[in-house]
Amino acid sequence: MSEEELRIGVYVCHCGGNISDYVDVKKVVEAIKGEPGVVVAKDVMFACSDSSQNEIINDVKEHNLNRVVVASCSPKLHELTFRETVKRAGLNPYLYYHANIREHVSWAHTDTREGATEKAIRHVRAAIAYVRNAKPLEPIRQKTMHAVLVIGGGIAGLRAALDLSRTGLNVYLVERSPFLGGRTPQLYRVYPDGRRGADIVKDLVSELIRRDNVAIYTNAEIKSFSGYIGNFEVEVEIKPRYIKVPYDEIKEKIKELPDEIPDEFNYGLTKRKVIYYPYEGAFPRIPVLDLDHCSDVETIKELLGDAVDLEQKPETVKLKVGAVIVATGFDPYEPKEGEFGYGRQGVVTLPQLHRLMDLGNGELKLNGREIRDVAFVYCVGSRQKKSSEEEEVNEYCSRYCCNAAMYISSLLMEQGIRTYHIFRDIRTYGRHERMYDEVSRKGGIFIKYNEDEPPEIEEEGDKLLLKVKDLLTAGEQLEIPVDLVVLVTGMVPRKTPELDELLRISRGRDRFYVEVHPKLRPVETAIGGIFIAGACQAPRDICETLSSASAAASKAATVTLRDVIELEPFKAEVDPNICDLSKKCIEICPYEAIEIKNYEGIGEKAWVNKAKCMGCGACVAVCPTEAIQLNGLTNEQIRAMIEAAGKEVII
Amino acid sequence: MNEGGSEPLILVFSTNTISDPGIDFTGLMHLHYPTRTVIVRLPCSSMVRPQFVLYALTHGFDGVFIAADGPDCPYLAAACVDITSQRMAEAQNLLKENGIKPERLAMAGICSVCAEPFVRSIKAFYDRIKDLGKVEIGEV
Amino acid sequence: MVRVDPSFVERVKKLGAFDITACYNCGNCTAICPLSSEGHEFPRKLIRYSILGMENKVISAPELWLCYYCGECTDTCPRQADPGGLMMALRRYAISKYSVGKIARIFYDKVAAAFSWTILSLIALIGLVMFMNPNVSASEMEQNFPFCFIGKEFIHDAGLVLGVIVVALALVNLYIMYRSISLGYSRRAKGSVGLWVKNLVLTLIREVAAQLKYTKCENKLRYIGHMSLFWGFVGLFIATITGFLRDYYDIMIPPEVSLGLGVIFGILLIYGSLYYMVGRFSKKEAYAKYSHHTDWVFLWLLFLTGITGFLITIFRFMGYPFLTYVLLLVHLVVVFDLLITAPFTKFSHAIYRPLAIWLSDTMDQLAREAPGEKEAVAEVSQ
Amino acid sequence: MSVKSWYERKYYGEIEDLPEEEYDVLVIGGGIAGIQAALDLGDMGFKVVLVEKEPSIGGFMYKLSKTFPTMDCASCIATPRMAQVFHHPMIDLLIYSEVEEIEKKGEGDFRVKVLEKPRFVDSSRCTGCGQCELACPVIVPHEYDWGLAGRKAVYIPFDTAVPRIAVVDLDHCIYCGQCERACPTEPPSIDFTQVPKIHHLKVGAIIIATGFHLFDARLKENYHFGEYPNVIHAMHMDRLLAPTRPYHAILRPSDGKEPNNIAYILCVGSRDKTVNNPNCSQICCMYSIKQAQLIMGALPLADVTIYYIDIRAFGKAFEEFYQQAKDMGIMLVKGRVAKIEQKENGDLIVWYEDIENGGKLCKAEHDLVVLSVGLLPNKEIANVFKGQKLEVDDVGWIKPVDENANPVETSIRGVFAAGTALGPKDIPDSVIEGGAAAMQCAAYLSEVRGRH
Repeated sequence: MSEEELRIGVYVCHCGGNISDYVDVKKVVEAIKGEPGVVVAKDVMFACSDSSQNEIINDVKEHNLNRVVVASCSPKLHELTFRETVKRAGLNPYLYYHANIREHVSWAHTDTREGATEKAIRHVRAAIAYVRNAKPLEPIRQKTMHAVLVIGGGIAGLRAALDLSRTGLNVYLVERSPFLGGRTPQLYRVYPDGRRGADIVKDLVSELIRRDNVAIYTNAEIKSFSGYIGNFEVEVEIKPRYIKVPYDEIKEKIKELPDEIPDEFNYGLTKRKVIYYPYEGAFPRIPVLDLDHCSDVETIKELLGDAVDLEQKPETVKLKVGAVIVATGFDPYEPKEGEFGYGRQGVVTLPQLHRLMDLGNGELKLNGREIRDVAFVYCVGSRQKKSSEEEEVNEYCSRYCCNAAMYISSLLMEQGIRTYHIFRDIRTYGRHERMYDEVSRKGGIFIKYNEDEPPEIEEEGDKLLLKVKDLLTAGEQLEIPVDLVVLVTGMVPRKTPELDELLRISRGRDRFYVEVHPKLRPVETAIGGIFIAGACQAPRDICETLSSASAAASKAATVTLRDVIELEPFKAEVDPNICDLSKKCIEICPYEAIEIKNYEGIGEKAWVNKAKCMGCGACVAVCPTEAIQLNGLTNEQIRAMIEAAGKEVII
Repeated sequence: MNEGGSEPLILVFSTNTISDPGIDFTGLMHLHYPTRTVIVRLPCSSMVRPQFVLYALTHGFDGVFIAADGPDCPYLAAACVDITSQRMAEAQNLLKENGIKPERLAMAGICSVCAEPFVRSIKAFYDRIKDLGKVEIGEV
Repeated sequence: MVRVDPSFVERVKKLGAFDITACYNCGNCTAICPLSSEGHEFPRKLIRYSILGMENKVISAPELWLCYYCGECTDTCPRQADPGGLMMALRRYAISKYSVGKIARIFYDKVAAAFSWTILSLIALIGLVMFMNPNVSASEMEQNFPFCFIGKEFIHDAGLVLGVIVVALALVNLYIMYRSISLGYSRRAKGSVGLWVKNLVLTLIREVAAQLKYTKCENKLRYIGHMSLFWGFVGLFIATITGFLRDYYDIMIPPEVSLGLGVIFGILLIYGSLYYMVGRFSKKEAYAKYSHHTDWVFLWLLFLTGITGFLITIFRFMGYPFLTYVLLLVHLVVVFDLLITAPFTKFSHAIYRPLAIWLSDTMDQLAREAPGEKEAVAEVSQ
Repeated sequence: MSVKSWYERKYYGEIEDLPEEEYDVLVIGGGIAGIQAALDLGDMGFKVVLVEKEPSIGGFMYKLSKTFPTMDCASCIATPRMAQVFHHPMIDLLIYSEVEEIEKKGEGDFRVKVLEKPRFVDSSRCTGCGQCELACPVIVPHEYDWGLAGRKAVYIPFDTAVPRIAVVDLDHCIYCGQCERACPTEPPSIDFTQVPKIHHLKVGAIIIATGFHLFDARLKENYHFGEYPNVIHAMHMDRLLAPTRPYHAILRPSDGKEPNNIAYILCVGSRDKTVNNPNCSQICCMYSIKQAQLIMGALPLADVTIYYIDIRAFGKAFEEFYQQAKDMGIMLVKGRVAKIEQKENGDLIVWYEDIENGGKLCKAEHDLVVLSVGLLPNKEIANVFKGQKLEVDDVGWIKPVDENANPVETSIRGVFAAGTALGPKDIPDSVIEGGAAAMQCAAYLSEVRGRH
């Protein structure tokens, strides 16, 4: 290109007076006519009109132009228009520059024609300087895999996997635990329709397993991860279950085993066997042998015979995917011993209440005793006050808890159980306000406590006595005898340090995954092609989780449904011959786009992964040797523009 | 207007998605500011190489104004402010080393509809540069 | 420490406060209320007392009687929890609480009330029949029209006895109420007799005779209706007394005076009771949306008192002795029912309300003079 | 506006019937949710048509000052998105157009009639220079500023409008022709011969993102909105705080004084059965707290008091934002204001019960009262479906057919909803639902077309 003679066409637009009323367009044209390389310099009434565009195309052909500048309105409006025009004329569209002489010049300086004209000349000169140094660029075309990896088999992961597979994409669903469903199957019934959590999961799973383009890996974890948007390479390790047959075949035999381990599915309310299948309908239907807790392998071998295979080894699967959805979910907040009376007999958390109700088939009993009065204490593990810097507290509101507690208390009240609600603010937002209305209308008693004076829970006979100061009744000290205290616990993000490290996605101050931008890109992470869904991003209820899962699936589909993704060519590029490997660019890059690469004959130097580079240019500013530059806006171009614009203007 | 360059000349670095539209908006509102301001747009204010500032101040410009995105930056979000400020500090040191007053460089966050704030800051900066006079190497 | 008692609100709900637990504590009712004032905030405070089962706080609250059920709280309640309905229900509850031996409870229970009213009416009827003059001749009838049929003396004596009983019961009830309400205040604030008397007179003039608080309600027609009812009743009472005075003590009051008073106040009473009956029937205003049977009984008794009295006069002048006698019988039974139960039914608000206002005004004044004392709310033991 | 009412107004003799066009997806509503849905579908390779009834896309968001809880500027987020959708090769826009009728012929086959209202400006020629606006002698209140400022009868909808071209408001036009003479294009872009056009669309799936409207605060009579000049609603305040604000200052309407004691009344038209809206509007607490923080920045000496029932700071980083507001000195009073009285100088007295401080009956004076009005559904869309019923709830929000399985799917298969058409929600949730609806559309289309 550098050998070629520069032949530049410059078009200065009147914009029907919008520019020419305040800028002497003729003078601008005169002033730049003599600039080196300028072959055509014209003023046009409306550059964006069809006739003017055709005029540009004709000039390119007639005068053999190889660079074009249009000086008119803001590039936001017509830069793309003229790039298209130039392309139609047979030129590379990036050999074009758009000078803004309307919004930046004529309209801003309606008070001084002379000054505006001078400024317009500077802007056009800078544009000419830019194109003089411009090189043809091609958009980066990246082949993408038509496959998506979904990490997490809760409802978010299931929903996302189902949505993607329906469009024909291949989906790999990886779940760390041995069974799909996440936290949802532990829920007794969920608002607003009162469906059982397990049924919601069952519906999604049964649809999903029908599909032949979905692979589900349970008891599996991500072991390695590399690549970039469109092309990720992932290794998944599937841990052995040690059991080979479906649950139904060995159901009776499992029953003979002793209860040994607190059942995490029931939050420790019950015990489970070393071979377990958490709940009816769990997928897959094959139980798991919990070898870590198994003290007597021989008995099991004897009892189950061929159904058990202790020789099973972890398997590793290699996947190639175009996008990744992370949906690792949450854990319920576990109150500290003594926090709101936790640890006392009769004090349970909301998730435990769900399990109690489910185990009792809807009837609420604790240790065989009938429950008449239940107190819900809200904001346990949420909206906590920070007392010192080191302390890890949950300052956030967990969003779903008021609604959830309200719904389950309406179920309790249907059974004639009295409910008390010890709250800080009732946040039944949106239509959930109806549940609050219903519960209070039916006789639920609401008492507001001050965060500094939390309720105290004492024992009184075989009942519990809850003592609280009620802000709604002029600070009256109240005593409430109840059978059960339910701590309405919030959500904390599921801890997955290894995964975070592998994927290099970051967490916010609240320890949930952080999106790039809560409004513009609410399901995207800073790493292109990795998306987040559900409660790993923020506390959410089922409905909102499903929405965010579909939204993340949508983003993953925009990447993977196409054969190639076209990325703007404005990416950083390293000249390995100059690079002194200061690594400053690597440190500053927010997208992890710069790596060290061994160049043949040169050795280890920095290298930009263009699929990851977003083109911000932060690396350009820190490079000590100017080895790294931005395509489409090189340092040379910037200097040329500065020089051209800084030259004195003589009108 | 232009009498042998007694008036200062300012280079404004704007950013494609936020502050350049903000300066567009200033025009849309027909708000006036000094004409001796040339606007060069970049993707992000963090791209301003300290050497560019020095280059501008030795090639006809008397001041450099960075219209940054602030925390609205689509690339770096809140980190943009910190990163750009670091570059600013480096640039100011570089200016000092080269005998140029570091006050000739300024930055402000300009949102995409921040017409008034832009006019306010660019006018203030212009006046400041005017008081400093034309660039002279060795002025510090 | 107060032990929460959710059964209390269940009991109150039965008296008409059906939706009150829907309250979400926005405070709109207290702030919109034209009668709520600093130091006497209601109805939200009473909503809380009711929901938490703080019965002692409820019956010691003079605010119950400072409420005239304008209905603005109910009309603007965002949860449609009907705070005005609660205040009314609490008054019903309080009436049964304040009464001697809690007799009034009988009248607030539908079955017991129906039974009691029937018994009372029968007692009255039997009493009247027993004292009926059996061998009265036609000429006597004409001559001593209408009192030859039932002895004047009997009615007079019975009336006096009735009056003494009713007043005595009322005084006892008022004392119970005084005890209840004063529990909400510091007992040390005794004040001078002069202040108490002055405030009593002021209360009687302002809140009994003129019912100034009622004028703060937006609906002025209801104020007129209430005044008609009140003054109609009082006027008829006076008219009756003038008759007695003339007939028994020969005080020379021209019969035209009694007659004139009777007609004027009779019309007022009938208008007033009809106004409320139509209101309660059409259920347009907040206060009328729900009517407890005691509301209806009270209105019917008032209405019947007025209308029968009126018709007696008409028939008497038109010369229909038989109809007159029958109506007289009815009239006397109704008046008996109305008066004998007055301290236990809705009627009793006529005495409780002034007492509450008098007490609270005076005690507030004393509390203001001795600051900090009102805060020292005495513990209530039941 | 229906075709019939265009006829009735007798401005035009005819309606132009256009030939049928085919698209994969129709998105109704060009707000942030609709834009997000269209962009995602376009990026997936579907051909999308986006219908917007106003003369510019953007919906509600572009009117806002900043957005909670990150305090980023609303325009900075909305305008690039608007430009992106406008330039997207797979997305066509029908602006200033309304859906008249939708008929489902079968799965993946909807026939839609869209009325394109005449702009009386040739959009291919108009450059948005605004000369006509300067020339027009008619001034009417500007909807963009909620009537706080004026516009002309021919006007560019707002400064960052997309497309940034003029539109003639015939209701107020006096046919003086000044705009036509002022127009610099040749021939002038102003074109009074335009007629309404009916677009016949054949689409595979539909996304409804028709948004909400604000509760009419006049219905809460005790607040005297529309009667007392200094009782404004929160969207007025948002305009007064925006960088594009009308007066370049926060002034109260009665006398143009800078307010120094501002009250916010929450739950106006929400959580209120007396106005038939038992729902919570979900965003009012937060936008009020946001505005209060912005006021503290703009008027450092001003006092701001928020009267609330419950503060619903439930979303990501909302609680922290709320605590920050408290630390800034914004007063938060639990107690709903029951009534407002006006003093002679225009100041206002609010009556409330200070519930958390002993339940005292209080009166407070403020020089400006802001009503945080709730959100209500735009109900018209439910009426355009022929032969099938779009389920809505008792307030009028579109009802998902199964919230716990697929929250954006409506009662008509192939019709999805997103954003505030489904109920009140904030911007992040609307954007997420836009994406979710796009995904459901894509999956539905793939299925009915047998691709998978």
